[in-house]
Amino acid sequence: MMDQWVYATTGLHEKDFEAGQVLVETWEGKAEYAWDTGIAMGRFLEELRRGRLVGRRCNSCRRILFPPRMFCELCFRPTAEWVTLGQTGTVITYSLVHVRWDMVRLEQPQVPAVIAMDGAAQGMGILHLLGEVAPEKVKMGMRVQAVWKPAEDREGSITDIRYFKPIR
Amino acid sequence: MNRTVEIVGVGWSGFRSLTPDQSYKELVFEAALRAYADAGIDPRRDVQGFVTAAEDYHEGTSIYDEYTPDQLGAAQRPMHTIGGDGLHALAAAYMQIASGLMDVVVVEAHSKASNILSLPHIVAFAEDPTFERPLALHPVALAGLEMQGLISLGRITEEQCAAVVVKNKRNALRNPSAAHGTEVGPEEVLSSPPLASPLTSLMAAPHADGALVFVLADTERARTLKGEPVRVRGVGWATDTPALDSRDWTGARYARKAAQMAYRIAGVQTPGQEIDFAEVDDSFAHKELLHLEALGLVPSGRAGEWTLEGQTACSGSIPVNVSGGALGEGSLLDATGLSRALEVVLQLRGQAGPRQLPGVTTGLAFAWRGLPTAVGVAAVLSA
Amino acid sequence: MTMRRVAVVGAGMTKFVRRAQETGRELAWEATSKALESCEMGIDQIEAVVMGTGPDAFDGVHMKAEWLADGAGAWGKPYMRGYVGGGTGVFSVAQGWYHVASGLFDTCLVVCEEKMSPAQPHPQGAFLTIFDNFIERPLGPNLLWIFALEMNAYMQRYGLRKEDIAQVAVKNKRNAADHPASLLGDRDITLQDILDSEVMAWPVQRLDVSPVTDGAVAVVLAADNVARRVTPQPVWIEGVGWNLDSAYWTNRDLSYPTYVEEAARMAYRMAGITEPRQQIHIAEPYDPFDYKELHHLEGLMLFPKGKAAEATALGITQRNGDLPVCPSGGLLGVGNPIAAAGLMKVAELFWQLRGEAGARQVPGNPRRGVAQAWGDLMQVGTVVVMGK
Amino acid sequence: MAFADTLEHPTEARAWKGSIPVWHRYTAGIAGERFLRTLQEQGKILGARCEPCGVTYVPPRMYCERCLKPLAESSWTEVGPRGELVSFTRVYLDLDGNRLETPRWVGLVRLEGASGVLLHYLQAPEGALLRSGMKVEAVLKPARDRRGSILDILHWKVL
Repeated sequence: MMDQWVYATTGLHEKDFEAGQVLVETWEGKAEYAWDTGIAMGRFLEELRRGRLVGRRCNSCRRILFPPRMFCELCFRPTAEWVTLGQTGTVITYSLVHVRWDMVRLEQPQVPAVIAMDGAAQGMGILHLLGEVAPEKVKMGMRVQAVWKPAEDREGSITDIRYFKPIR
Repeated sequence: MNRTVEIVGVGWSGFRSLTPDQSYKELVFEAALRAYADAGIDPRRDVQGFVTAAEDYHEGTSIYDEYTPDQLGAAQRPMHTIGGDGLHALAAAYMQIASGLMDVVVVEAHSKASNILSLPHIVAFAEDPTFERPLALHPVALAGLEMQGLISLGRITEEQCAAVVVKNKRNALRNPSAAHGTEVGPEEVLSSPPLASPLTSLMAAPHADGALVFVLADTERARTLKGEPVRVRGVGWATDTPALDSRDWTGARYARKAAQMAYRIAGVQTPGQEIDFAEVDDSFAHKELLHLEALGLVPSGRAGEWTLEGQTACSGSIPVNVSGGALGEGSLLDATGLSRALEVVLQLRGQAGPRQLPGVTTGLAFAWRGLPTAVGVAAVLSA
Repeated sequence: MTMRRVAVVGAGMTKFVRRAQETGRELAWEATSKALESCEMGIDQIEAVVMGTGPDAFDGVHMKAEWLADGAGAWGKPYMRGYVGGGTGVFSVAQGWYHVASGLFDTCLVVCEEKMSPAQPHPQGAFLTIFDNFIERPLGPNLLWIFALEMNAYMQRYGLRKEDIAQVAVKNKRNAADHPASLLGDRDITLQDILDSEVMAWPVQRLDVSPVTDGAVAVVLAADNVARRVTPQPVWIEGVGWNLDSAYWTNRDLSYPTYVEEAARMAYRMAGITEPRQQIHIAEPYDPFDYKELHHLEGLMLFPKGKAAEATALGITQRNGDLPVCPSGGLLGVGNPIAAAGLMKVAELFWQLRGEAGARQVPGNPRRGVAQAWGDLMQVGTVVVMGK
Repeated sequence: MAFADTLEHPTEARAWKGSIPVWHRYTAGIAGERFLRTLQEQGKILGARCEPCGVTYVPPRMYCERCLKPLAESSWTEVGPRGELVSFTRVYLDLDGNRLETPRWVGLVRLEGASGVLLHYLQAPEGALLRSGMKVEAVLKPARDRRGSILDILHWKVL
């Protein structure tokens, strides 16, 4: 039987650490980066500063790719041109999130969603948050629009869009 | 062995100290487009598998392999990452083809070293957390210790190391894809700022950004492609030990073992005679000397002398790092091994331009995995 | 062309624990030595080693496979790390397979290790940076988001309720009670326990999720001629498949794992499987979350799209059902040391097909099984078909 | 370049900053725990001997990396504290890559009874010429300051 091929590994409890029962070393080294945004993301972020969402058209499959990239991953060729998309879209899926990444509970749930943008090829969404909506009112297929930070506060970041809110 | 394997296309981009005009995806796409044009293939139609070599902390992304497929044309295809050197990835592709599972496999590796703001911390993060990291040393200390150990044994001298730097940086001047070629004299190398004595800053390869893509195919399939095939006669890879206490500090066991395997598969019995030229890891100048001996290309204890005599120069009996090596091109992190292999391919095809070696038919590419490892990969390529 | 036959001839593992005192290297050694012992092989008989291990941010060692090498028996050997996120554990067997099938090696040791507990302040921190660095990370996402988004898309598409899905967690945690390595086996757990557990990211609740775990697993692969000398009961690797979808996950239909189907098709083609539901007798699909088991059973074409929950409700996937699914107890029950959990599934098939699974033994002399793992941004499928 | 639209001016190039914001807590392991506890409590440096392979590992391990057999506690043996300097270097950079005000010596030492080397700081007398083969000794922190860490060894002292 397989039981004999299981090693009796030593399990510890958090209290073993707290009580100093076990020796530890810690490391808080730096892992810091400055990633080149390059062409597609550089332009995308710059357009966000201007309050616009842009995609890239592939001349081969005719899709408008969003988030934009300089190549079409299906046709494997460079994309051809910039296309300005609308400010509205549709919720493809969402969640009501009650915990932070370290499992600490949030007072108010966050509502992340994948939003397919109008003007992009079908189903081409991005990840963002929903706002100005009671969590229990969120539905699949809900129509939403971007809510921007004031122009002077924008910095060329995805957070220049504060969130998406339902279109009433 | 069931099948033989060829490199049927190569493409590269970048090879500069900074590449602020392209994201890593754009850099890789450009290299891929060139490799596919070189091989005359459509990646969406003609390729069964894709392999990337990458490390999370070089990218600043956990589970970096998520981001590998799109810029290679590999979305919805069998693709996987190797946590290793680009030559490990090449060996993986080689096995996939040799097994009969696939006919055409693409290999990619890249560096955006310029995007890493805390590289020494990250290299130190590869050390043992209990016995090595608490000392909080810049990891270059390990290179200094190795170099001093070899000097103490009388195996190499500082002057010989300086000669490696002079040669490789000069070679790089004739390589348009080398970011760090220059004219420098041995005195300047020795008097450049020390990093970890006796290692000076000019003896350590600087970094560069770049991407490389290789297309591999089995020999039969290669015949139907337009590319100029170069045979992968043998691959070999080996790990010594991660432990500092029990590793071989003076003989590069990882290089010896990797080469033995590659030579066995390639049927190479006297490497010094059968290998016409070599591209070997020179991340630190002394490593080129250490590796040349471990790879059996130079008699034991003679690598330094041979370098001073010019035998490893372009005109010598065993030209080494004609491309400029990592000292001349810049270290490309996980892509370094493929940059060594790229030069071997170009030389064997007669496409090396002003640095073309006459009449070469067999070359060796060898990569070391970098600090703090004792890991090596070798590939024997023939025209 | 005909390909070389490769078999699994030995397997071993550590107990799965929440926090191991052992270092990662020691965990790797514990599993490796057990695997070698199980087939009475010495490390000198191993020609190559494959390491599967997940994000370096868990163990807290850059290039961690290099650091794990000696524990995995790689001293002086060809040693290579494959990496496809959560799909790594099952992929590592495909990688070991091509090591041997290439003809370069007659034997290959496959070791998977994961020590998640070093990552602070919580192992989930390792997942903060799996998202796109430019346009997703600034939103502060965490791993639960993508699972919840996918689970919701799946439930919505097929009109599934939480209780349809939670029964998977009940089954697997109960199955795991019979696994000597398990962290979370619970014979008495009920559907209500799952449904009453705290909501983390709707529709994901705490007991829908597999636990953070430390552990390692190792298997020994051998070519036909060697395998028959080592054991009278080799378990053959009949098919391997893997497939990676686009990183642009917000552009994809999340309700169906196409990448799993593609990986399964590749493995089934190699194994000569044309009717998976008939020809496969045990399945170990990847179950880090309960809905994932259902999702993956559909991707593996063992049940029609949207129908795996129904099959589960009918008891078909129970250990004594018509198609036992996760008889090991899966990740939900045995634990989820990411890469090691995937390889645990392969080890389970090995033991089940040899009749060595003890209290977990599936009745009816099963002859063929499939193991599958998944990973990345809901993106990669890895599949291994094994038979005796 | 492969693309029709490219950056035209360096002012258009941009970099986005980020990090991997986790820290780590490591156990010393089964062998490491025993090694460091002995160092802390008894001031002794232990090695583990694999007799068949003829190797004594320092720090000790649970297993021999060559034959992969377990190294029983009975195979553990005291090594050092004296040993031989195998190699040494003076490090000029800190972990951020900046020049250290006082470059730091480190040494690889083969302790008496050990097969391999152990890395630690090296206290080199000013002006002394270091060479491989010199006799050195491990200097430990006073017992009360030791906490079960490799840093319970202060440095190697040249004898």
